[in-house]
Amino acid sequence: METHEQSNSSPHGETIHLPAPTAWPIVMAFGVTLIFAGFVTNMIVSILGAVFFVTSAVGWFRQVLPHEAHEDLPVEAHDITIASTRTHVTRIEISEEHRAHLPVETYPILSGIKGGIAGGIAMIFPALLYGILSHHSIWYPVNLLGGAGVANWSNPTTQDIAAFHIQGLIVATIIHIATSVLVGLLYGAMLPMLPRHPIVLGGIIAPLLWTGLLHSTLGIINPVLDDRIAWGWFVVSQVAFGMVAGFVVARQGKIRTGQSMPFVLRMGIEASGLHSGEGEDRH
Amino acid sequence: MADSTYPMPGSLAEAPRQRWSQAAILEWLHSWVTTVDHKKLGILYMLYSIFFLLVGGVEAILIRIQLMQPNLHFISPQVFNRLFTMHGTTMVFLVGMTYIFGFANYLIPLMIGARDMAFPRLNALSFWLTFFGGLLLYYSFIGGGGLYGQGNAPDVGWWAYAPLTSRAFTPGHSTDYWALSLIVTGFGTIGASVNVVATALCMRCKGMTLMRLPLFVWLNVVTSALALITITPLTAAQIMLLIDRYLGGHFFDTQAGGSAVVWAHFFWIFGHPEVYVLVLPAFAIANEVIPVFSRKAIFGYPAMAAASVAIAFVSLGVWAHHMFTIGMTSVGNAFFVLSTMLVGIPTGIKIFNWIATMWGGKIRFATPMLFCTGFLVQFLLAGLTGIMLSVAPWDWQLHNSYFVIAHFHYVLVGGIVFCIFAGIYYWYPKVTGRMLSETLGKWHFWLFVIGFHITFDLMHIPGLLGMPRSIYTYEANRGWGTLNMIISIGGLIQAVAVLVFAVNLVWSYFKGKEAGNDPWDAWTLEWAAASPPPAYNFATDPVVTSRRPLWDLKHPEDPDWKYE
Amino acid sequence: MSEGVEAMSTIALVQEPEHAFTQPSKGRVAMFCVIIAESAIFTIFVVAYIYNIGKSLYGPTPRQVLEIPIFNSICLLSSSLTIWLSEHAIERGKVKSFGLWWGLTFVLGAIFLAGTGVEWHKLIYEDGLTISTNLFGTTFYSLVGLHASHVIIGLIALLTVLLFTVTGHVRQEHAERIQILALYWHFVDAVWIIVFTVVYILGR
Amino acid sequence: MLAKCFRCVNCAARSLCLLAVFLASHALFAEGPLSTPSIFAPASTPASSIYELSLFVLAITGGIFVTVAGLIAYVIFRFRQHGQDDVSEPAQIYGSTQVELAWTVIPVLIVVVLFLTTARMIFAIQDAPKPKSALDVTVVGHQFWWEFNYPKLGIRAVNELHVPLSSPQDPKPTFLTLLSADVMHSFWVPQLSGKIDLIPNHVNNLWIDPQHPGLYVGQCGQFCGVQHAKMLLRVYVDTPEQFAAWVKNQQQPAVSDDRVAEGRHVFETQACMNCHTVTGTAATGRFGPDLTHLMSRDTLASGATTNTPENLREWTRNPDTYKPGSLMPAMQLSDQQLDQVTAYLATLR
Repeated sequence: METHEQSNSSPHGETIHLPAPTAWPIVMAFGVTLIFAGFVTNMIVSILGAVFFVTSAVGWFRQVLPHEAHEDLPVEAHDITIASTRTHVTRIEISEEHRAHLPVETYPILSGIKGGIAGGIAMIFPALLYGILSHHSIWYPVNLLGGAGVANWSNPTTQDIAAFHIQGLIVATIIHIATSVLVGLLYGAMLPMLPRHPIVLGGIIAPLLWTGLLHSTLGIINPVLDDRIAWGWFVVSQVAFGMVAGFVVARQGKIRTGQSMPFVLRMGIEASGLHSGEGEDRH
Repeated sequence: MADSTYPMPGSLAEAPRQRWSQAAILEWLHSWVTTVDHKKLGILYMLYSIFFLLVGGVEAILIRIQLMQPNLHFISPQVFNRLFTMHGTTMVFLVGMTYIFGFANYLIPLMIGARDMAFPRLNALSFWLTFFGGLLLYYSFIGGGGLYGQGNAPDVGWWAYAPLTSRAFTPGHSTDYWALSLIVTGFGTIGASVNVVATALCMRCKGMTLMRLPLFVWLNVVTSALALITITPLTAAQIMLLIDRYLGGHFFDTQAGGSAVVWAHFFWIFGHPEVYVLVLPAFAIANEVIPVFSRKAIFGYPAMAAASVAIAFVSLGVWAHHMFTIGMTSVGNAFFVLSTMLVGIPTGIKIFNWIATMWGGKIRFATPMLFCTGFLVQFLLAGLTGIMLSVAPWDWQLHNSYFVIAHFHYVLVGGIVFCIFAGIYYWYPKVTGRMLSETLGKWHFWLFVIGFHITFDLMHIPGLLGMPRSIYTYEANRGWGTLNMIISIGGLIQAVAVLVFAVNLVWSYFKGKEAGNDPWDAWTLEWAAASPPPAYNFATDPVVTSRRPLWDLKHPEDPDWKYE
Repeated sequence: MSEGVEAMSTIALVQEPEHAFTQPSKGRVAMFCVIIAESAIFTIFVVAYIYNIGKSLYGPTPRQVLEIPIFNSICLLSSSLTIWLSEHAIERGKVKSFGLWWGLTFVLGAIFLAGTGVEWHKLIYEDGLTISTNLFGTTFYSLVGLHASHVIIGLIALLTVLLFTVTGHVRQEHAERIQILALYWHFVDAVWIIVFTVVYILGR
Repeated sequence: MLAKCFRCVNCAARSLCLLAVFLASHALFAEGPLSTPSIFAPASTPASSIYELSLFVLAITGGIFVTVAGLIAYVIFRFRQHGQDDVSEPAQIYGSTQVELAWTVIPVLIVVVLFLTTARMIFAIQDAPKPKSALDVTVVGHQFWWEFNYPKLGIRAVNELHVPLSSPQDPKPTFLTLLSADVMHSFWVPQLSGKIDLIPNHVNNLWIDPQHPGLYVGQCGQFCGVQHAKMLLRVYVDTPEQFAAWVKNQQQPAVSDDRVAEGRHVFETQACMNCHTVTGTAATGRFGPDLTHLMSRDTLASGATTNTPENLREWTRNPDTYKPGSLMPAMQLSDQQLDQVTAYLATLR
């Protein structure tokens, strides 16, 4: 360990400009408070406060204009040693870049969204097929899903559900798109964390878990759907979603994470104080 | 090479101990009153905050004693109403709003390698405005009925719902004291916020880019920006209230077509983001303490910064979840349910990132870290009860019940106060040059944790059993008695803990272990200055190349900037 | 300087090739912060005004008593232009032309304020509308009054600078500060557009 | 040392257990009114819906708590520093977009589920259609007492709300319209429904369909001044016969009994009549409660004390005994006058 001697870095006699202490702020604050206090006590208090305020404003002004008052503080030389008792830094075994963001390679985030969209589209077919086979109406599954958002829908009949409702369609579409994209995103994000066979895991086991979870909670979330849902068909469409989403995600190649670039650059934001050349400087 | 010398000459030569002659005392006092040094102002803010923490604590204890048993007559209903109003107002405005600027003032210039804040005199003005505003509020105990009438403090609740605040229902001046003093402290807050933002954006040392700012500074900038947007609506609403009360205006005069609901909206447009104004600086402290005691860089720095900004943004659109019972349309209710639940997402990110920071580290449970760990668990619970309250139908039951009281004390005490304590234990050595006693610190922590949980865990239950807030007493047959008794005992334990803390503060100032400039082996710039730092902070302007400049110096073979 | 500093700066130079490390001007940042805070106040008052339009239980109504202050508004809005011209002048060091434009700005602002005074005088003494008459009175006087108070603060600041100009203390290097002050004036003008729209167009 | 940081987790867990115990005890054994107005012992459809929703939310948040607190616990145990002489820093990891993305999306999904459920429940309760058989009651909040108007029945009841029993076979829900005469109040009977505020110049609505007869207690849920605490609320759920009898009695004018003429005289010559109404007499004040059927009520002063002649006398003598700060002034009556007035009031059945 070595310690630098800093005999000449700040010799005695060197001074630093700092703003001079001043009483005007406290006088002004007191004045302002008195002005307000006068409303609840006596006008004279307010007037006194105003006097304080004006005096301090003038005094303050004269202190900063034309030149700010300052005092020169002598610099006392002192050595500051920056050291740690911890001399060794553990490294992650997997790579040289032991402090990298993990993992080094990943599926692009977009792949998750793409997978979600593809899966969402794939899921529609078994659902519609179910509607046609069981109730001869493609609107049946749509309305079942949308029923969660249709406000005034209590105890609908089967005919009701099989008919076309614009409100149901809109709500169902929103729910379907939102959840498909979100689940796809989650899927893409978690793929690298899963062990091998991402399609099997993501396509079959995850949908089964998901179905199980829904099975136990659907009665609360959407009772209409819960009453009428055909769980077999539901599982089929879930698996369709999972398989297609998994396939799409897995087909996308892995990319290196943008960890060598600063966040702001990755986001494409320019901010003051940011060096645009920084990315290239790092090796 | 494991250490190097940072070219920063340090502490002032120890001035010889002055004799406490009258002149010396006056001079000492004068130096504090006229100071524009950010460090001294930071200390003043903190002392002010701690003082009112004790005052508000005493008020809380009186409230708890009154509620220990049904139909007690320890204090009168009038006094009780004043106490809970003053307790809330004090804790939010005089403790919460000042601890923020205490830490921010002291630390931001040191962390970004600046000599002082951007506007040192404005800084002093801001503090003194807050100071006198607080005094004015407490003067109402003597002068609240008008100078010549009998005195009393405000008794309309810290939310001061109209039309209870109108002249017809609250004669006298107590409500005016409430509004006027908060307008004054509000000016102080605005000044201080402007200063924080300008300092962090314009006074950074060389190399301190925005993405290298310590997260503490980031969060304080977000806080201050949020404070700028949220404090002023309160000021505006209070001006309206005063117009009603003094000039015969009709903003909240329901007899003349005015609306009580509008006051509620205006108040909570301020009031909800205010919670985030208070809690983000607490996060800021956790963001510094947790990495240092886990010996790891913060996990996901950009996500942490982004989540803070996201919280601030979302928080501006959630205010009406305080008003689910006020009779909004079902669509309105649903909207505020959604926006409120959305806050949970960035907050969740933060909690996960803190856990990930600790994951794989070598965690040392010194007192600051103990408090931060407590904070993590309690904040998690507070967030979950927050989700329960965001569920509007359930909120129709829980609103204004003791469940809500428990929830927000979980946030304010379990979250924020724990972080304040963590921050004080962490930076006290920097401020005074001496360590706080670890033994007393551990006592403080354990007593406080136990007292906290006895009080606030159980406090959820009376709410579920139908006990509303702001009642000075309750019926014996309601079945709330035992619970309230235990809750009050927990409160007393917390009071003891805070006393231990106060003793620790004083004792360690004189007898504590010498700290040295870097007792925690930390990484941000303030630890490169002497303890306490000289008035000019750094003799030469530092230059940084990464988020953890001291790490780079301690591990020159393995610096951060290679990877950031 | 010391070894240490040199060692430091060489470390730094590996990282930081001669980049100019520029940061925004603190005055400008502060003024933007103030403007944001002020905007929030005005937002609340404007919302209160809009919410209470037509809610008065008794007269007089805006339609009966309000006249659209076109001349006033033209004065105030054109003062934004003149202050911009004066900013330009001082940036180039033309102190005289700066003083002229600046003075004109002050005059325009003062005319606006006087106009508001005349309007209020008429409302109070001829139409009998005061702040306590009805909801319209309450919201009108508080919103327009809030704006007027900002104009007054602006005028005081303008006047101070004008005095310094007359006594020859303003020079080119003060351009930055003057521009920051001008920002505030622009803000006051911009707010008037909103207040005008809300009070005299929407509210009538 | 090891157990230290766990204590807080434990405490929290314990509180959840306690909560669960309360929840279970009330939910399983409650059939009808309790003296403790627990929100977990619902007796009306809105309260039951909220109760079910709350269980669902508790399950989800409980799951989150167990997961995250488990993580925290694991981290605290697994990654503590062992020994002070450890001189190495752990591996430094800056973050992982992957992991962070995952723990952003999972909460989003939870939020979606919670929101859909909540929204459906809001609509179901708040926008429920009003059946023809519904009873209308207008509730007016006053500083520290309640006024209940039954517009179709021509009744003005005070402090004690009587509503008919409702059952799935014979639904008789009560639809409340809520107003305030002065400041904000809030109508809260936890076993029957969530609360809603009574606001001057702003009309609110609420409905209940109580399914077990009996007395349900609640109280004002919005701070409304000095005696907010004693603005208690009692809802009597009557069987159809009881309700019909009660309505019939309330519709009668005040009993006129010559034996208490002195008391009546005192009542009508003092300031009493400025605030109180007794139908069929000169007293038509509206500021205080209607006293026409005072003795049909179980309590005085909005539930502050029981309605016995002694309490009535004391309440008239000095209201601050039971309700310090209530708006009823002490009239400084002589003992004799007090006796007379009490005797008169005691006839108002």
